[in-house]
Amino acid sequence: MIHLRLPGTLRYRDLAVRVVAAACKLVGKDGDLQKPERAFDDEVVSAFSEAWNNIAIHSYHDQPLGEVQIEIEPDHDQIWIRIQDFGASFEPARVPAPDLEALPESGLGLYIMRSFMDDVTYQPGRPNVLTLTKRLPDRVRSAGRAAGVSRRGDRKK
Amino acid sequence: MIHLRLPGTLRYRDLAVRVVAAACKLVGKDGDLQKPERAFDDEVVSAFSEAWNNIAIHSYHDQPLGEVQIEIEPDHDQIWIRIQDFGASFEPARVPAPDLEALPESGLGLYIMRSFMDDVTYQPGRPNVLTLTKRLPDRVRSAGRAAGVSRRGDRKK
Amino acid sequence: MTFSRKDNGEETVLAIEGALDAVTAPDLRPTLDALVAEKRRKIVVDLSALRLIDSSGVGAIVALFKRIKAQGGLVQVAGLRDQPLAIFRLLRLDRVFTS
Amino acid sequence: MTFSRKDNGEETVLAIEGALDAVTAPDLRPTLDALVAEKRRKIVVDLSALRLIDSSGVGAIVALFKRIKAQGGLVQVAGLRDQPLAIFRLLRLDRVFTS
Ligand SMILES: Nc1ncnc2c1ncn2[C@@H]1O[C@H](COP(=O)(O)OP(=O)(O)O)[C@@H](O)[C@H]1O
Ligand SMILES: Nc1ncnc2c1ncn2[C@@H]1O[C@H](COP(=O)(O)OP(=O)(O)O)[C@@H](O)[C@H]1O
Repeated sequence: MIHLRLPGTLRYRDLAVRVVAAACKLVGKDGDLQKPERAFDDEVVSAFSEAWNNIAIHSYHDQPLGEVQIEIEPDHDQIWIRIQDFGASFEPARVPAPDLEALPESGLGLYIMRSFMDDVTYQPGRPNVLTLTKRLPDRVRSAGRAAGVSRRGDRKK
Repeated sequence: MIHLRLPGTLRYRDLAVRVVAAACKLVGKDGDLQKPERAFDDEVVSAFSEAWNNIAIHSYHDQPLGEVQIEIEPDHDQIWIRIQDFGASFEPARVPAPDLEALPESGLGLYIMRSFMDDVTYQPGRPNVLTLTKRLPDRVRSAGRAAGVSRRGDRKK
Repeated sequence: MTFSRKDNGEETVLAIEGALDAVTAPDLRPTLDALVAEKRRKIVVDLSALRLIDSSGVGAIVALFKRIKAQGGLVQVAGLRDQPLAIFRLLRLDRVFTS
Repeated sequence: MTFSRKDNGEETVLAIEGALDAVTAPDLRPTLDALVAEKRRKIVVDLSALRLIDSSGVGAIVALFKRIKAQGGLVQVAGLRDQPLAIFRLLRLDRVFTS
């Protein structure tokens, strides 16, 4: 498990996104997905970016010193991310799905999260708790098993 | 302040190094050092890599599930990193400086840390506490002030 | 994020590199406003060196598209790949911007 | 880390990309052992695409240097830049490997 705690501002966005991108590389049997499995990483990074933006822009809008706590569990067949903030809450069920035909310029964040992750949950409160889960596609899981390669770095663990 | 907690194994080395590299980019007035100030980042990353290796290889040699706690404070004129582990301790004062003329193949880690950082402290115990501090060169500090540019992302903080 | 604008007759190529996101998209705004003010006829947004985009970055490009189109002009996106391609496909923008 | 070996007569070019560190250096070992076993006369280690090296990576290259030299051969390093260059300079290896 990876634990990360840092200020919930846009200034720290790049750092947080890089942690998630590095954690994605630890997912799977071989721990080093090749293209086209890069799509998995791209989709997780996309979803997480939107979650971070929402916290920095909406949740901590008027509380610039708020912290964000992140837990990441990169597993052999999925990644699980929990993001907790202590700012404003909202009701995701009340956010309408975007009308893509109308070429919206905003209101796309939750749609990106829900589309790219297998599971998105949000529990308002103190803290607000958002979880993002994504499983590896079956084809990748079995490829990893068949190759029987070890995780990067396991050797000297 | 950035807080990171994760397993102290070589498997997590890349992730931890990426966090430190991203934190280096937050150091300084403009938060985005240009070359040749990249040298600052390279030296901090080099020192941290050696610290991580030593914990994974020596400190947690026979305790593969040990955790490492890292705090990073990227400041306007320096970076400060504290690394805590719960494994075996050692006495840095007893580690001899390497004889570079003899082209040693190991025993270079502490030398790299001490050479590239302004300050290295180690307190053995439970946990063992290693701190690494590096200040920006004066010339970079004043360049940042003169330009008066804002930190990346401050705008929407 | 860095970007470059190159005009060639009626056409402008706007190349964007790095990450276009909530942090960096505002830096692009003055350039986008200028393109609209100058009523450019055709703009090719070259994203071949773009590493990452988020919904704020997409919003900036969609807004440019709409404003230029309202003036009778055309905005195309070229060079989409990796994470930006995944986002444009999801939002069904890949066809809007490449036809 | 990825690497490639190319032989051209008496000379071998070993190009190493990515990160050469405590995690990846062991993957290079069989190739280094083979170069020694084959008593190669001249080896150029091309590090122009190397992003990161640590003391374990340096150790692997120094060990190769010593073993090849003991057999009367030569190991040179080419393309050093950025973080790897900083490490080689600190350890005063830049001159050992480029002369
Ligand atoms: N973490 C959050 N805290 C408070 N409000 C939020 C949060 N995330 C989303 N919202 C609300 O939900 C709306 C829709 O969010 P989203 O789909 O991400 O699009 P956008 O952020 O572009 O508006 C936001 O405008 C905001 O009102
Ligand atoms: N974190 C640590 N825990 C326990 N022992 C350590 C630690 N770091 C260094 N040492 C001891 O100090 C010695 C010198 O360390 P270093 O200079 O990093 O070179 P190397 O790791 O290549 O031996 C190590 O061989 C080890 O015995």
